[in-house]
Amino acid sequence: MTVRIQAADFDIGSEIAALRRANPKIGAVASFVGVVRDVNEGGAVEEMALEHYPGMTERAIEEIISQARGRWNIYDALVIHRVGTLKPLDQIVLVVVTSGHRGDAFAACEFVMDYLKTRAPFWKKEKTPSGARWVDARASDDISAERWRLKG
Amino acid sequence: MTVRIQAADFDIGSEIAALRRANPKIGAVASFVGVVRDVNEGGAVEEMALEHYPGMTERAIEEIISQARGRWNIYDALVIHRVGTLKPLDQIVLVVVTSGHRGDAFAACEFVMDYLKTRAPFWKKEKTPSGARWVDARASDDISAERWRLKG
Amino acid sequence: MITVLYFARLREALGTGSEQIALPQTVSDLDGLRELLAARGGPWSEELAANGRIRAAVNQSMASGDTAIADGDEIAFFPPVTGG
Amino acid sequence: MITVLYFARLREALGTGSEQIALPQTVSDLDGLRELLAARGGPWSEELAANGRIRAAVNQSMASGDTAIADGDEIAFFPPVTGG
Repeated sequence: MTVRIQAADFDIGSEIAALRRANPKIGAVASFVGVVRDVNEGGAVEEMALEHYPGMTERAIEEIISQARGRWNIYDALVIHRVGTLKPLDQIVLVVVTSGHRGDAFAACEFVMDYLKTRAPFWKKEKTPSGARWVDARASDDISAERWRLKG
Repeated sequence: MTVRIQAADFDIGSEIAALRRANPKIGAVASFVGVVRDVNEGGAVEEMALEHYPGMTERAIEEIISQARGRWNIYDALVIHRVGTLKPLDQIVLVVVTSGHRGDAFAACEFVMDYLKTRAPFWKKEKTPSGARWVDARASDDISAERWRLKG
Repeated sequence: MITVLYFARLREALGTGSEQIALPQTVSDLDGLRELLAARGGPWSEELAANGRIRAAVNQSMASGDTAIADGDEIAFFPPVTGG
Repeated sequence: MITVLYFARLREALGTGSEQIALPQTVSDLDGLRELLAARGGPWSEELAANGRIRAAVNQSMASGDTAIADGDEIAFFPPVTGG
């Protein structure tokens, strides 16, 4: 597995190619990109700053991927999460999962995203026309992560 | 929406960029790539030929995307499916869905793939060491498509 | 005249990918056409048997045995799909 | 000595990102440390109140109030996470 926390942008195509690493057993590649929107909770967003907890953040994501490996048949997984200042349209996060079959790839990819949103130490501060504000955690994200306890 | 049936390969990164088209309302991009494996049902696969029904195939996929639009809040969707001769490691199909939020993007992307596998007229013929064989439809694919009747 | 198309394994088994047929007045739905074709014998009767797994489309929409067909239609017979 | 880290909104409210503290013998778990810090008053008491939403980690693993802490540990306090 690969986990990278970085300020730099990433290229989806080359990241997927690197993760596939010419493994001819892979039949399915599910991926997700999170993007900065120009609105959040009704207000305009000019830019945002992403803070993390160096060391713990990487460990938390590695743990999330390990849990996904235990639940689904996957070959490999990649998470890249950006930190620092980002603007609307910028990519924030990339999750890629490779598997023999699409059901495992989709489930593991969504699981990793849902857990990353609630378990990995990142904090967003948005700059809006009326000043800067720290983004509050969303109850809907807890619900998204929680539902994996019930499913298989 | 965009539906393309083509012999040529595709570049995931540039396809996603084109689909996002600088829309700052998009917060989530879910995508899936299907890849030719070197084994299927226990036998080695040297190459495969993909046949389709020109006209109907495009219409069937457009209909699948329309159904996804009716069920989830998505901005846009792209399906590229290759035809002709493909070898292990070649990309077969790309599905990309953009949305404001990740739950809608993931669900619509998986729905489109599951329905594409059972509703869109494509047929695979595999070349193996013991000769060519048409791939049989899988009961598991019917089950994958069927479960969307119950959810959502 | 109607156009009849055959795809994939079916195309190979029948040895043809398409043909034009003058629709007899007695044939008004897909099942009727299938029986007409199966009556040719050999691979036609084997592949287009009533209990077979062959699927069909009328004018590029998936169809069932009782789907009506008429002059000018494009009919397609094919095995269950296996794309993606 | 233990290292205590503060992140995001909490770091700004407290005006510090990290400090070294000599752990008193009376403090053996996370709740004890939180109460020690809250007793500083002002933003410390507001932000680290027992009924607040502040989360904590001990040696980079999520922890709860009864998680034991000892000399040499790295403790972190932070708001609920909002990444991704």
